[in-house]
Amino acid sequence: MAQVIKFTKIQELIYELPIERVMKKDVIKVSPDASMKELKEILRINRISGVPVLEEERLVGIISIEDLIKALVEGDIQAPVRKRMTTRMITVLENESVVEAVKKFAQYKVGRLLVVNEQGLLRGILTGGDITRGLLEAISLDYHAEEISRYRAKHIFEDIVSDQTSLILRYKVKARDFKRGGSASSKVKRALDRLGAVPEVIRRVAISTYEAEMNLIIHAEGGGELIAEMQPDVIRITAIDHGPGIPDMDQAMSPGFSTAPNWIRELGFGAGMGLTNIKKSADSMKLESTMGVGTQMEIVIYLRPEVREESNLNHGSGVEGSCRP
Amino acid sequence: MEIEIVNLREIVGIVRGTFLTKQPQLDLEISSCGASDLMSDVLSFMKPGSLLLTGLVHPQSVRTAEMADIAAIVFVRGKTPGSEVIGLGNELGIPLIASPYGMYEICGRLYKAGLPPAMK
Amino acid sequence: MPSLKEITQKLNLEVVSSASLVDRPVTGGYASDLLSCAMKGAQKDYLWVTLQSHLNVVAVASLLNLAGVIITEGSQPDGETITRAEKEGVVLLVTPKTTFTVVGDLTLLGVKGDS
Amino acid sequence: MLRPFLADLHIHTVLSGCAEVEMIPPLIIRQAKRLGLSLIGITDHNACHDVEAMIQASEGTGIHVLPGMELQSREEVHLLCLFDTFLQCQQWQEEVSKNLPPLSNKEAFGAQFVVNPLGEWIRTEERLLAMSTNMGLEEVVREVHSMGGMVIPAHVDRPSFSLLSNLGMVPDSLEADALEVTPRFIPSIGMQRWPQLKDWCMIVNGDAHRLQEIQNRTQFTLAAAEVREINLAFKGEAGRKVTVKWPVPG
Repeated sequence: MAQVIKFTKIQELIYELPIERVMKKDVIKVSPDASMKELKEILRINRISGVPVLEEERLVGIISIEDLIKALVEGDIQAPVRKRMTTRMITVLENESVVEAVKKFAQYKVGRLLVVNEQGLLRGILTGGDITRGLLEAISLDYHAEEISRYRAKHIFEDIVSDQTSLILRYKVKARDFKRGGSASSKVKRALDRLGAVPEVIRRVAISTYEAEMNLIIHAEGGGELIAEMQPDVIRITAIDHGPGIPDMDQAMSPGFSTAPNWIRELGFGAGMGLTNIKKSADSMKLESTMGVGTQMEIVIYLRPEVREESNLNHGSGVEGSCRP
Repeated sequence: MEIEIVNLREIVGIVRGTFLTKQPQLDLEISSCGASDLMSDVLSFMKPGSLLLTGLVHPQSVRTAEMADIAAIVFVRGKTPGSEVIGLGNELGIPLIASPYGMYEICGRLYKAGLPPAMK
Repeated sequence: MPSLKEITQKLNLEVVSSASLVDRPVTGGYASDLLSCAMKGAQKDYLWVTLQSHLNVVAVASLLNLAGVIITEGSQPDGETITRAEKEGVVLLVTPKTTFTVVGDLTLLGVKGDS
Repeated sequence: MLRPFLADLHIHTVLSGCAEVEMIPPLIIRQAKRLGLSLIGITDHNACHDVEAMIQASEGTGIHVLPGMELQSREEVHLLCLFDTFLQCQQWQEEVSKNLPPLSNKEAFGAQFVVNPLGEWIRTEERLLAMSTNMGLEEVVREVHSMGGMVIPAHVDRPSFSLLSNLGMVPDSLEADALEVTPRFIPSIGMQRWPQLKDWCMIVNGDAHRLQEIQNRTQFTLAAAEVREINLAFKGEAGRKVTVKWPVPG
């Protein structure tokens, strides 16, 4: 089975989480007019190794225990913080994603970053530990969200009693209607979201439905029909058209092959990746075509990801043997 | 630097050590020295007849010394071997010495005394 | 005592991480291959001589704010270790010589241990 | 009745500073299920504060959790200590905590989290756990045995924190119950390098610090998931046995 392109949960979170979700908000700060001696007390009492320097609300510098030690050595302990602070500050924006902070940590090799808003006002402070802690909290929240939505989806199907419940959505797709291209699949996507499917599964359904829909628009002379049948565990998408049909099935399935005319390609469609993308996203795909009659494609995606991922586990290859080889 | 042969008596003096094992052969000549806490390393690189400086107090240090034909062992500061280790030293005839200095200091002192490294 | 830069040159050590930070003072030396011993024995601005080259060496050096770590017997830290050392500003130095020889040379240069 | 237990007895949680944040009870259990495991050992560095949460998370899943820890001995050797009950493990924890140097973590070795069965944060452990305890190798084996547990020296083929690297060889006097090797260990090469290993039953665990690293290479045939039964399997007695899926060279 083709490998599904997939981010790990952590990578996804690093890109998704804004810095303000993980930063420390109550920041201890110092005025530039405070003396180094006063700074020493602030650091000692709060057991911290550095603080930002704020004049009124404005961020003017940062001062650390190293600066304090230098002042001590030089006997300059009565000097104002303003004189000994560092004005080169490494900042990140509060609404940037955590990945930006990770990059800056790597680039500047600093222990903490100052978090500011668009106006340059200090909003918080961020350490590597804050990121780890934030990710941990987010990952468990995400896990909960996932559990709750699964419960919700199940619940809907349980309320409606039948031997086999399924929800069927039908869409008519017009040939060459590029303006409305993708509207059927976006409706399928929204429905799945309502039913509480897992985001990763929704993405895969959306990609394959979109490609199937575009195939109808590009190739089916008289348009076609897109049918999404949802059951508690599985979604089945069927795309049916009435011609012309696919002349060479193997060729159609190979990546990059396209029969789309040039004017369609110029619109950015028909790059020959449609069927390949569907194959990548779906758990199974069946394509039947008879020249002059039409084409029917059936895509199956399981709504519980573990059903699929089991076959992707790549462990335990080797030879079975004794523990005393 | 001139390479010197140092005997066990002199070594004990240099590291201000005390013998843990009985009846040491004081004029035993030591031609080289190595310092390591990982016995896999001792087994793979140390020359026969050399002195081992280590912080690993375990009967395995003595066993390794036997395997690698190590002449004697100096245990560094704070690493006092138990009776089992000392018993094994006596049994295998490998002199064991305890020094009040850390590994760094002992290396420095013996190196200054002209003992060459024990790399194979 | 000589600076880390001087030591690096005189002992012909290969700098594998944080090369820009070698201009720092060294106040003493410590030798052990056991990380837990180094945690107890090595101090800020000390130079640590060891055969170990794995990731936790960087954690110890960073925690204690050591001047640097000399990895002996040609043992090479892996990419992950070097990346982490760069990030934490830890100077890793590599030499084919044994711990015994390196400490001997450091002693002759005037880098003292705790006695 | 004897039945097979696919196992990984060396899994870290977020209590280990070096573990990824994904190592929380529900995700570990989910991954173990996917791999077909029915027996897992939870072994954080010198501590078992997340074991109870793991046991609770495993309830009703058909996965049995062995309480334990990865102890670091005075010789800086890692040893898996595994028990039948959480109570035994806690008793051992008391002994270990007394012998752990009182250093604070300051997150240089990574943050250490105590979590609940859902993986939610309860507290951050401030004491540095991944350090040598003041306990000798043999002492650990003796004490754990006397408390009804078992001891398996971890990743003996690794170049650091291992029996073969720190002690050069397996001491004759060592009364460990089996040895653990890494998933990279290839018998034909390893046995040549350390011929002594032929006297030992060896198992493969993942030493997993992330979900992807959990292994399903070791299978026990046991009447029940108990220390006593596992020990019989190590010896190959009474029909109990261990089979390992070894990697092939190349």
